[in-house]
Amino acid sequence: MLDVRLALDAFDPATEIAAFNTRHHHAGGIVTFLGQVRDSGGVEALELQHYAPMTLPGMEELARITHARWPVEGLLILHRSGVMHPGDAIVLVCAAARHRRDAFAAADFAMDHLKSESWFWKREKTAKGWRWIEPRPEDREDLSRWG
Amino acid sequence: MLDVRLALDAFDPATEIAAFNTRHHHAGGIVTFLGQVRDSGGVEALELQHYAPMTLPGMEELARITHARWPVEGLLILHRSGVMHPGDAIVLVCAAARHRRDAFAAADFAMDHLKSESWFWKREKTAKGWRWIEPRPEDREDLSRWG
Amino acid sequence: MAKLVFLGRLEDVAGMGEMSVQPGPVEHVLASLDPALAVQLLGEKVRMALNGALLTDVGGVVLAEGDELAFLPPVSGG
Amino acid sequence: MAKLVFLGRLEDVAGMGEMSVQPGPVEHVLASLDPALAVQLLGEKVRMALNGALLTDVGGVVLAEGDELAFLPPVSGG
Repeated sequence: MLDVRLALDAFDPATEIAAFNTRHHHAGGIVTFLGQVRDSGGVEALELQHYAPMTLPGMEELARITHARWPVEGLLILHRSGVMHPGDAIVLVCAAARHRRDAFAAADFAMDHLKSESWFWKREKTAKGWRWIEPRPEDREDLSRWG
Repeated sequence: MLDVRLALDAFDPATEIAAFNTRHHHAGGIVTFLGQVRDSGGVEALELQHYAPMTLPGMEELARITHARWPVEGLLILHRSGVMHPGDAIVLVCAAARHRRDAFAAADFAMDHLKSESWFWKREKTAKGWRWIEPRPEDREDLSRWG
Repeated sequence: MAKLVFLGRLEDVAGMGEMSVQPGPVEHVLASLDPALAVQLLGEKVRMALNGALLTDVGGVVLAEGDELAFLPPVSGG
Repeated sequence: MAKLVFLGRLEDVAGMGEMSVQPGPVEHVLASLDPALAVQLLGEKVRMALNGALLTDVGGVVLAEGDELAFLPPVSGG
């Protein structure tokens, strides 16, 4: 029911979405969020670093909290770690629920918390080399929506 | 950029999602909503009736309004008409945007308006036969969220 | 001829999805129908569209040859 | 031995991702490091985790043989 994975290599979001939809063939609504590396700002590559003892356990805890808060029938949280390039999938969240609004809320909640609270550190490579990215104030603001 | 279709026969949501994602390979975020016929309440079949002169034009207008309101790079609205059975796809909305929140808002907005304002009439078949479904007050409430 | 189109539950009330009628003022067309059907068609929640365009008021509307007048009960979503 | 782990930009400051240190009180371990690194590790936004569990306060923490102390700068999301 809760499927939480940390991917150390590239994953194919279309395959994952198809498998999730097949598993939740009779849910009224399925909301999917796919985050990809944008092709912009001269970014040649992006690296997400994780910390094994904490990153996946933190994602699993987030899945439990999301499930406790909304009546989802199925929830997938799949997050890449490692070096990625423009167009590569970074994160996939799928939420299946009886009712549409629950599926939207669960996926939105999980994404806001993944972006601001999960144990990933990001750096970007441009022509000038690698640079670590600081947290964005918007991520905190997104979190505050959930009270 | 705007892809709006009325499907008179079954469509495969996984194929549509994969094609949309491929088209928007460099969008930062893609939100997808898939609505399916629930397997519940003894419903054996569901029929959506459309009115050709108005239904697709109304969906196209909704896509234009959604696009004018949020900076989406791509938007798919695909809706079935005809007789469906539990597990069948009813509606698929995909929104691709540079930023996550825009993609969520556009998909959510489009779904709320599709459910409450698009020209479809629904009936369900149970052991007692076919019965037309009245609009639900929740659909109006969902709409009021958008001001 | 002109055409009346009955959507959703109105199709069941009318016993058909479409009906050919003589062109003329809508009031005359409705007066020629089964009164039980006419009452339903004029229900306050039923909207009307002439050739695909919503009407705000049917008063004074005259159906011409080839016109299509649709009766639209409240939509019940996807 | 015990292990220190430096995440994110702290890895660049330390010049390595991990460092083996003698077990003992955390204060002693930090005092044995390059002061420029120790200042960064004690920055107010840096959190610490002992064997995967966040610490609320490192005062009095003693690293035992095999312990892993991680220094976690603010996360920057996916």
